[in-house]
Amino acid sequence: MTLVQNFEIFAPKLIDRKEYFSPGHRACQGCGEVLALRIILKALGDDVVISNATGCMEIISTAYPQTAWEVPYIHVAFENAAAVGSGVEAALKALRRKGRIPDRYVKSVAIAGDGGTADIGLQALSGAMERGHDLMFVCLDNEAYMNTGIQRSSETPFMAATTTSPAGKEIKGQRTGKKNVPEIMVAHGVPYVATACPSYPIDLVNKVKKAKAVKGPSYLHVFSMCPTGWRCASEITIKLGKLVVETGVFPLYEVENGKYRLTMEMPKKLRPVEDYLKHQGRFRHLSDDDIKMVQKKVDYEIKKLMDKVNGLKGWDEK
Amino acid sequence: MGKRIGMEVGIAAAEAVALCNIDVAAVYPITPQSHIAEHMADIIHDGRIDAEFITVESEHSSISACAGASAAGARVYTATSSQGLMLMHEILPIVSAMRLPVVMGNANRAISGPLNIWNDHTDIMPQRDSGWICMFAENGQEVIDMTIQSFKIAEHPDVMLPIVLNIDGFQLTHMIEPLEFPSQAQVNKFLPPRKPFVALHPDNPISMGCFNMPDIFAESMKVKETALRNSKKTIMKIWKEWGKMFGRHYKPVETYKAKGAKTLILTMGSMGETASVAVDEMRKKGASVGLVKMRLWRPLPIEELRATIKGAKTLIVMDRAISFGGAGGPVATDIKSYLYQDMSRPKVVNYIMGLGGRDVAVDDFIAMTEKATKKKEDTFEFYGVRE
Amino acid sequence: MKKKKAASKKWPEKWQEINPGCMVFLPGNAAAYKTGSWKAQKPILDKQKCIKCGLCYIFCPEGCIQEDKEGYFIADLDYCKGCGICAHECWPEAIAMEEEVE
Amino acid sequence: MIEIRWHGRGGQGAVTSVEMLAMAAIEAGKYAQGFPAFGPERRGAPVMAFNRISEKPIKIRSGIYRPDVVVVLDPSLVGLVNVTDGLKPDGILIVNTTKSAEEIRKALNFKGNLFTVDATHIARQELGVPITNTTMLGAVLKATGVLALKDLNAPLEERFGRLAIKNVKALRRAYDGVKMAQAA
Repeated sequence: MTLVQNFEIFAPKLIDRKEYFSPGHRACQGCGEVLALRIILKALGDDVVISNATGCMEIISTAYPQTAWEVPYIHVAFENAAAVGSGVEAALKALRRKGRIPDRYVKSVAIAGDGGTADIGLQALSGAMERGHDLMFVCLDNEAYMNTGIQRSSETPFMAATTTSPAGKEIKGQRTGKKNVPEIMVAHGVPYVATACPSYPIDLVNKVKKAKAVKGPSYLHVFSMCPTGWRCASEITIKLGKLVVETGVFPLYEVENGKYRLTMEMPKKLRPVEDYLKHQGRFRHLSDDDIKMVQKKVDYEIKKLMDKVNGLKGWDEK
Repeated sequence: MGKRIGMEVGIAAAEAVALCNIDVAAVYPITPQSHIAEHMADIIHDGRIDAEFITVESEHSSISACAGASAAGARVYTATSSQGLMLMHEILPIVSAMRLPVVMGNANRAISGPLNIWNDHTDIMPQRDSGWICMFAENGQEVIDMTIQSFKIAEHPDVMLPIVLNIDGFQLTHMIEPLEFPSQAQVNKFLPPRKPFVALHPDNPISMGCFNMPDIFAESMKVKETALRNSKKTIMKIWKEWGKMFGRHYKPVETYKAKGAKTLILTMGSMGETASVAVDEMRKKGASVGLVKMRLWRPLPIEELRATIKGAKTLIVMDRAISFGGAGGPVATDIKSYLYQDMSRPKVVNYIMGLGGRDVAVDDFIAMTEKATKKKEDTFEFYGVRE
Repeated sequence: MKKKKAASKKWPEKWQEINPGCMVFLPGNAAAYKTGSWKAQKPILDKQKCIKCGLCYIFCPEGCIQEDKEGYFIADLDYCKGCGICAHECWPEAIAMEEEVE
Repeated sequence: MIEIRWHGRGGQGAVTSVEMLAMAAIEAGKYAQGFPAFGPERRGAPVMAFNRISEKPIKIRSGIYRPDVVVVLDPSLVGLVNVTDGLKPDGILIVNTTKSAEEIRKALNFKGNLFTVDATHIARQELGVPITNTTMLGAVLKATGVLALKDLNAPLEERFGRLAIKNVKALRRAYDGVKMAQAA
């Protein structure tokens, strides 16, 4: 066993042991979203204020008079996490300048699900990013409206069955692919945009730290496995998160000042999508031909991404 | 006291906010509020006050940003009108339930459809049940005074509620008139920097906006209702303090020649002044007419109203809004339900008038009053609609 | 039933006892709610096989696996919901899931 | 109380006129209102704006229907807009025009007090642009006597800064040059 391998094996021990999200929360067994949240909060540390959108993470953590949050937290509504986070950021900035709060840097972080980010929350997100707030926005993407009973969102993948995109006789699940919010964020000129997955905790921690360090807007799109909504066993959560990356269905990359870069966990040779799809009830209705269509779509998206990785220069590069 | 100067009331509203040394303003422009938004930007961009100006992408985000900023301990201001207020609607009851002090100027304007940018009260009435303290200004001076008072009321530890100050669109916002400003030193004395009860900060990691299960929601609503109802005491205390300092006295219900009058006209907002001219004219001809002007709409100052209208034969309620398919105008409906049990209650004649910028002149008040005194029973009807 | 009773004891009894704005002043007080009763199976650690890598600690959605004095990572069964992630991810196969019995 | 109605075109500064006049009146210790006709009119469209000036506090907040004074900023509005609508019989009409009083009377079928001045010419010479709003203020002061010339200095300076001097000069020329034609 080499030293490097050793480091990788014991790396989890190096992640901050302090918990910022208490047990006793009411997430489903094997919830990948709350796992992502737990790791993100560890990477963020103490000096943050969280603005959370309505959704699973809010509902499972804040049944009055109890809270699972050990960092300052505010929830207002579904579609406005970015706007609330903007207000928090502006207030912290003004009050610090005026000497009314302690003179130290506190990061405003907004967290929303895929609905609160890509659908109903997109306008507020766009506004906050365009205005250049010192705001880190995290999308915890579990690919449907899980909180209300697994209805499709614009982040639901191609052909996946949800309660509003059912696997019918005529229409087999979701008819479109995922809305590319990271690319939308890059188009806003956001200096740090990244995708991540809690199955790769070290990578996730590093990306959170990078996003937090930006003195301006930053955006993290975090794949959040949902055994309940995807109809699969709770113990395979982490495995699914690895398979989604290894098949290229959800590639991990970051975009720094316009420069796309695949992150190290992205394998050179991708596994077939079937390896990922076959574990999930939401794809159970897919025929071999359907799987081929999904594979084609994934290949197409990967090509688009690779063109950007290989062809695009950073905004500040000559 | 300061010198009288000529200034547009919308600009004066922004100047009053500046005197309050706010920390954050989040404003989205809309006619006829836009002069407030523009002048707010001028003040902050010129560095006249040390504040953050958030040029939000919608009113939904302006009120959301205000909620976040207020939760973080800032003194916050926003202003809107009509469709903007309607877009905020979803967030308004959350802000009051979370007990976040926010001061909002609302340049009253009709709500669509059809689209109409002119003055009436149809925008604020759908927000009636949102748990905000809701006041009406009658003239430019009151806009200045009540804006400053609002911060003190909203942030008071016994209140901790958002306030919407209604400023009739165009009729007030675009009017140049004589105004007096208190000095910065006077405002500083009246309104020290905000000391929040708690604020979002890592030094005290609280959670705000927690949800309620069915076994606790009703209790939460009782808390909110009680807070709003009890706010009247603090409001009146702060108005008293203002009166002592500045010599201009404010009451939840203002009256003009109302004592002993057989017929009373009830108004809210800027039309009160025009109505008072009508009262003078009718008095000259010997009519027993007086005027009741409601400054506080929520919490409804029912005790004061009862005391004021006691003994009157006819109460004419001027509603610049309508509850479609309901019991009439929102103001009349509320008042009637309170008077229902009173043995000697006046006959209530409710006019729906002044909608969508339709001018209400002195002659109109006289015509309505003459018509109303002849009525035998409670009625509700449109006034001035062509037939 | 047991779970519900334990939780309901914490509710404010009267409306006057509710904090303004339903704010919660005690960070992480959700820990008073023991989710251990949700599980149908529980993780059993074989210390012989455990290499103390901490993988189970980082992948636990509950955050209920913490290092003990000897360096082993132990699940707090008061909170463990029995999802089985730790057992599934433990590549030295030191964790096994065992049915809960009354 | 004196009520004034201004007629102009969008972009010609009728609103600025009422603003200057109201501010000057208030500065001089009087009570005053200045407000636009609240419309969506864009640049070029005929617009109106209003003033009330009084020795006592003004309570009335409705529109002005029976003005004491009507001011026409743009010559082309004569005959196009019913500028004398509601003007009191003893009221004053002040028109920016190159035409004679007789021609205006005929065009408007107007028999009351009429004042004319070629404000466009003055504005072109003094300000370099045919914007007559401040220039016409001079004619209004002369025709109505509602304020003294010097009362306008402060608000003009506040509004126009360095350019105030030019505006004051234009205003003074209109004050001196406005011609009165007694009621027929």
